[in-house]
Amino acid sequence: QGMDKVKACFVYVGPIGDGGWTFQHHDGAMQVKAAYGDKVEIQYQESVPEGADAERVLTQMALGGCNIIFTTSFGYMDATNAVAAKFPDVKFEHATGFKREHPNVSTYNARFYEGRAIQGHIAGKMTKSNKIGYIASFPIPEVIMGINSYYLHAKKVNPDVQLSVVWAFTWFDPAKEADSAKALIDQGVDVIAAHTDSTAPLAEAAKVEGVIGFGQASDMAAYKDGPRVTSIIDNWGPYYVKRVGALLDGTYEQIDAWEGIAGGEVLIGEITDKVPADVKAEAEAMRDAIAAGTYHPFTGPINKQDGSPWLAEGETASDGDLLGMNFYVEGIVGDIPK
Amino acid sequence: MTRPELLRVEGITKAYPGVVANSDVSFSIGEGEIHALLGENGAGKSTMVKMIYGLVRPDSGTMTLRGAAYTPSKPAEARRLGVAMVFQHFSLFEALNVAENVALGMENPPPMRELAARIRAVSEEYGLPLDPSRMVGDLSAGERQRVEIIRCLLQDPKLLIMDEPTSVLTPQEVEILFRTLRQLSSEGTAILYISHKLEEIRSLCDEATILRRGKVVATCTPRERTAREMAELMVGQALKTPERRMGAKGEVALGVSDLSVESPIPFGTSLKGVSFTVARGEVLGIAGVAGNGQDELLLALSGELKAAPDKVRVAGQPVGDRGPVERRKAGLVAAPEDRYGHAAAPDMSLVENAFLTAGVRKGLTQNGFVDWAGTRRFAEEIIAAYDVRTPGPDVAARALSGGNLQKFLMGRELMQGAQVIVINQPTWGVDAAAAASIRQSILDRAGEGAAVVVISQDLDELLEVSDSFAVLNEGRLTRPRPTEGLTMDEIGLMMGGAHGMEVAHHVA
Amino acid sequence: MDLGGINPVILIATLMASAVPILLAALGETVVERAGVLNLGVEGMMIFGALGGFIVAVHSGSPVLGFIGGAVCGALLSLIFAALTQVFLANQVATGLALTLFGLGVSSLGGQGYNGIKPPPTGKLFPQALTDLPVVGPIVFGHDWVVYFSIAMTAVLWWVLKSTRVGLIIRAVGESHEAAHALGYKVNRIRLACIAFGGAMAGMGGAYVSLARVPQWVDGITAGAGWIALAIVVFASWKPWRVLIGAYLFGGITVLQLNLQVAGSAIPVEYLSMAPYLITILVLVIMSAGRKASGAPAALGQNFHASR
Amino acid sequence: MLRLEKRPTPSRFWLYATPPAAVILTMVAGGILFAAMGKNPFEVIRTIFWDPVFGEFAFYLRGQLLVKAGPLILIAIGLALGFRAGIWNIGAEGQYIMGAIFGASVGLAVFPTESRWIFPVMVVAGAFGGWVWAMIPAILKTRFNTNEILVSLMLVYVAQTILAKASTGFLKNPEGMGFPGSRNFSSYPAAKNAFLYEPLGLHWGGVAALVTAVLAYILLTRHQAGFQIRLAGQAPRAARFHGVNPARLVVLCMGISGALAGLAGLFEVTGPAGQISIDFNTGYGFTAIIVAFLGRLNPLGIVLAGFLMALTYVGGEMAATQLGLPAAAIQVFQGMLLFFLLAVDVLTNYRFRLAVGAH
Ligand SMILES: Nc1ncnc2c1ncn2[C@@H]1O[C@H](COP(=O)(O)OP(=O)(O)OP(=O)(O)O)[C@@H](O)[C@H]1O
Ligand SMILES: Nc1ncnc2c1ncn2[C@@H]1O[C@H](COP(=O)(O)OP(=O)(O)OP(=O)(O)O)[C@@H](O)[C@H]1O
Ligand SMILES: [Mg+2]
Ligand SMILES: [Mg+2]
Repeated sequence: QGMDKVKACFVYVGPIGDGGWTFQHHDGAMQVKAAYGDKVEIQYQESVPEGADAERVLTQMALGGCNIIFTTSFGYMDATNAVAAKFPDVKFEHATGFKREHPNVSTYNARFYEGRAIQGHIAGKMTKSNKIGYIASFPIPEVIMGINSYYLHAKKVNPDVQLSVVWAFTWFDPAKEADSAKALIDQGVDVIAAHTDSTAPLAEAAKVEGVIGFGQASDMAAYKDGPRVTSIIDNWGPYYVKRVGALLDGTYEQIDAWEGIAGGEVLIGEITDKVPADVKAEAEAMRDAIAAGTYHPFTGPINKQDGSPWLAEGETASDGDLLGMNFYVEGIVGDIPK
Repeated sequence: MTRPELLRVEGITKAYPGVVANSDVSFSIGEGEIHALLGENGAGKSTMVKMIYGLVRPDSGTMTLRGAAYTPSKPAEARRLGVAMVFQHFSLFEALNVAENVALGMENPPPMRELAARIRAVSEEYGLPLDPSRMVGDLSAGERQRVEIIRCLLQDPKLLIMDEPTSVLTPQEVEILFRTLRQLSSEGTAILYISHKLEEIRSLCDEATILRRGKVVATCTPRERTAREMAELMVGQALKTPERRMGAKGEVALGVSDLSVESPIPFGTSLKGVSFTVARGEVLGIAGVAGNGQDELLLALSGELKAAPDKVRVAGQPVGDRGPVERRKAGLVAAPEDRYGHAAAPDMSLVENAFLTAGVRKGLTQNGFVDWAGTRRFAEEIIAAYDVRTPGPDVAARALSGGNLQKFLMGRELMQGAQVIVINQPTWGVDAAAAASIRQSILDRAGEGAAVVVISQDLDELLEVSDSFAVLNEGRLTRPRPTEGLTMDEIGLMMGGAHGMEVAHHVA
Repeated sequence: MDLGGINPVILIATLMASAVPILLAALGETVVERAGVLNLGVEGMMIFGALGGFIVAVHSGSPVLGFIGGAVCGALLSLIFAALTQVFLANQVATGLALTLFGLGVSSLGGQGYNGIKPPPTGKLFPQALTDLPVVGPIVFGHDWVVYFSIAMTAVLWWVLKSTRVGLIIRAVGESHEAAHALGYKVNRIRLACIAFGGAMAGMGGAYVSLARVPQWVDGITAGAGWIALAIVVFASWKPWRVLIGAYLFGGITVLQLNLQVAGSAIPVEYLSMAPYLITILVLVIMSAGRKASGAPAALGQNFHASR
Repeated sequence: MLRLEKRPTPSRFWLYATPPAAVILTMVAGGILFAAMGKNPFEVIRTIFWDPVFGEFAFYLRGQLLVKAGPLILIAIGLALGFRAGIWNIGAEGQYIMGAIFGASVGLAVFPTESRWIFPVMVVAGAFGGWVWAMIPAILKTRFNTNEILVSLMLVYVAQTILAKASTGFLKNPEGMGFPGSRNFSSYPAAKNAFLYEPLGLHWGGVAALVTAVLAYILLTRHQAGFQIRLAGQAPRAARFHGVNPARLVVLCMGISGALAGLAGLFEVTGPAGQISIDFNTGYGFTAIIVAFLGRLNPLGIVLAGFLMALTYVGGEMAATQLGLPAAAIQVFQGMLLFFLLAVDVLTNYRFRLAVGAH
């Protein structure tokens, strides 16, 4: 049965002020508040380190009467499951993980690679030097998926395109991200995508005429009149509203959610006028096709980097393959750090 | 001869927590007068002159300079009014060069190049040769003092304060210094002179004010008194001269042969082929100007510096490659010159400082655990036997006056029953009474059959205690000679003249 | 000229800019340490300056005012350190670490509401025509004024420390506070001034991160640059020109490793990203091997209390 | 005017009175800060200092204090030994990481073997990992006279890169669907650092911390090696005169602090943290430096300081979740606590005097 009032709690891995990942989760929490008003109470904690501290914070929250707890970083996976075992009446929602060891644990993620496909398309069309870049954080499936999707779609519209990947080994280090962007630009790259959280790469791109980039995690609208031509926005609000709502009306069930553009979890930020109208139209068409479910960014034929076949003609990648992705597709140079 | 009065000090009192350093002190100095300030350790001499120099403020009392009220609130003010000071512990910066050191002591120094020229000029005028571009850390003690003096002279002082300037100088250097001071005096500069060396006072000073426990107990004209009389005025009781119990010389206890070691001290002097032997019952005195390898010799003997095994032998046993602990085990104890930080840890208690060297020979450890109760008993024994004035064995070493700490440290080494004892500067900065008692205990230990090496810059002291005598010069040791019959001139020759005389020739 | 796909001219031009925050902070700390004070709070002062500079620049619209604001903020924060160590004689290592903790916290608190704002741009000093010249263009003319300022500061501090009375007094105080005191110098006041100067330089270095380098405000924006600055001071044996060399070396390797990645170097990425630290250690080992003294000011880290 | 005057001997009274005085001052200053942020200062202070120990959830949080304090104490004691000897190991964070990696590698290499020897061997490997990492600055210092502060600090960054490599590469959980991070030790009994007594939060790491504190105290006060450590820090030349070999002391102190930091890392990764992941290290190695000084470099003081620090963390988290206090406010609060402690500490060795003088 439903509940009269829900206490929804959020655990953040960074400060709300990071302007990226945590900022967007907090934005989602605020959407819940806006949707249900007095029927929800929101509690959150910033900058919770993964590991032992997370377990304590989760326990404190559960003890403190939270009905549903969203743990918003991959590293909270084991802590979430461990605490969930002790509090069967509390619902746990773990972002980007795959472990649901108890009936009260659900997982959710977003198909960011769908957004990367659109970015790749724009990149392939817009690059003049035929050199595009990608600032990567850590070599994990999530990131590799994004790189592959970006490259495939750039390559599709521009067979000469070359991709340079810089591994920054950080999620968030503005100075290093800026340096990485600078290194890419210095080597002639004129389209930069980033899978790190700050706006530093865009700010760096803004310094050089003719270089474009994308907003990551949040819209980064401040750079709209500069290098930012579109963005991938993590929009957790709809999911959070849905889940808390399910708890309120009694329809809550354990799920493994992996929504993308279709579910509104991945938003494509406004494509600016820097992008020629035809390219913009193509990009928007691709976005709509993905939303409608008529196009999957990983549709064969696709070979792995070593030339071995991965997806046959017309075949689409399974979620399992994607979630464990640890290889580059054919055409990308360089190795994934092992 | 009456001189116009330069400085008058009246009823000055200064208290530190727990001690009254100066109590109602009055005296006056005339222009061109060389005035001695005498007293035991801790009598308040340095405190008095620091007040004149504006470094310390008196609690009460007045000073007048040339008839005008004189209340310097900082040294710069004192310097502006013509008061300059050479400190007991040099106020020099080792990593800076001579010119920079001089500049730091001046109000408005000229540009470096000009200053260097003036330093050269003044140093030649007063016969104190000095190269302005040399690093002070590389200078000998005597040269360092010249830096201090020249720093003062460049400001044409009316009153020059010198706090124990000669404790680090050779006789020849002392002579040069005195010539300079007399020249200054004749030019009308007054000098306030502090020293424990009473013979020097007699030859140099016109008047003396004697302090005891912060109070003026007497004034006198040094030339008209014997050193002994003045010492007794300082101490307030009769003095004993050390007596020597002649024991027969025994077999060789310490043998050093062709010992050469690199100095580990920045700006230090390396030892070059040092050889000597000391027999049981013998005291070997090693003279030399500070900075000629004394510290290195002590380090090489104590085991802090290592060499080939047979370079150092204790009772025939080669220990050259052994550290301090093994050398103590073998029967050699050593007492370095620097009390604060080398011979003792200033912030540790006397008990802990007793353990510092006595742990081995006194058996104060068991399986590596320290027998603190036993150590405390030993510390108490030292305190009793050496008349160390301290509230108890638990006070920090730095809380003791220099003389008292020195007595404690001498006691610590001498009471370990070692057969070889090496001491650097046994009575440095220690007053006459305490110095006499320390020398006495050194002689007593020799009388009991220990071989003793005393390194000192105080020739009178060496002549008093040693049986044989050698000189360290630039890291080389002369062949030891029997002390008896040595004259001051011979010693001077052994010391190779005043340090820097050659330099003087080059410059001139 | 191309070396394995990397253009050395651009590399040099880039490292000159990327080294500015460490360079400024390390120059400031050099003066502080020359005066005998070890302030480990550089990171805290940098980030506080980054925030302060950002806020001032955003509200005033002037990046120059921003840099001044950053310097003032860094200096203000350093006064806490100065008060604790010079008045209350607190342990310098512990106080410096506490200052970093405090600075990170305060700027995170104070920076709420400044995320996502773009500061006014700090433009290049010279006209495009000069910047476009081959080789010298990017290296000599291609920077904003702070880059030139940081080099000028290196020269000024070198000159001040080596040839002026102020520098002489600072060195004297760091060499032996006892002797300096005996000569009548106010040791603690001189140190206080040096600490404030160091704070101002660190604050300015921080402001460069938030105003020019990144440029935006985000929590934790300095990301450890203060620690590197501290390391560079030791690396440079407390000499300004070597600080510049050290900062450029570190910045250069950091930039180079990213460029090597972009150029598709065969060296595994992990080794590249360790390289700046490992090479710094290596150079330090080569430099310090066989030297007796490290060149550290003799009184470094010791507090002074004039007993009167 | 007030003037500072050195006490002849340190004041016993203030030695014990400064920490409470500092805590009270911090509460006042922190209270003002919290009030300025629109929070009820009394509620915040109560939540931080009282609730974790006596509040509603104290039954759980009390145990968490030791969980949090344990690694801090363990690392801080090792650091304190070095600091006392004048050896500045600032890189405990790196040694902590390497200890965890070494220990975990041993455990994961034999997965899923069950034997009661596995955990002890992992403990040894953890200590060894930290030790090895600390030996680098130690040997560079004794051999090449390289500054250990700089080297140990730089090695933290290197260790972090190795950690990233471990969690995305050689220690990655083969069943982790390609996600970074090793297997979780909570599901590997032989290698797991389980709670020995959960209500107190006692696991082997806590035991090690408390035992180490006692041993270190005995070492420093009763043993010759402790005497030598103190001596070397206070008077290096006197230490050489006593017979201390400085190089050996550097190796000893760096080794001990490295091994203890490695141990802390191992206990943490096999217990509370559960697995090697890209940033499982949470700055214990740096916080421990502060704890060491808070505890006046005295092992027993460090135990108290460790718990005080843990209290501000655990209580601070409570204040954050329940009262919506930003995490940064807690950091500021901790900074203030340190400042006050350091400031008030002056009274142990000095006293304030009204200046009376001729001027
Ligand atoms: N800064 C100080 N603080 C506390 N006590 C002091 C201080 N300076 C000197 N004293 C004490 O004042 C007394 C006089 O010291 P002062 O240095 O003037 O003696 P002195 O006559 O110069 O002795 P010495 O011959 O050993 O140089 C001593 O008891 C000393 O311990
Ligand atoms: N004006 C300058 N321009 C470029 N490089 C310089 C300049 N002055 C010095 N250098 C170089 O920078 C390095 C460090 O010089 P710095 O001035 O810091 O040392 P220094 O104070 O002169 O010390 P030292 O007395 O040991 O030479 C040296 O390699 C020096 O040759
Ligand atoms: Mg004196
Ligand atoms: Mg030079």
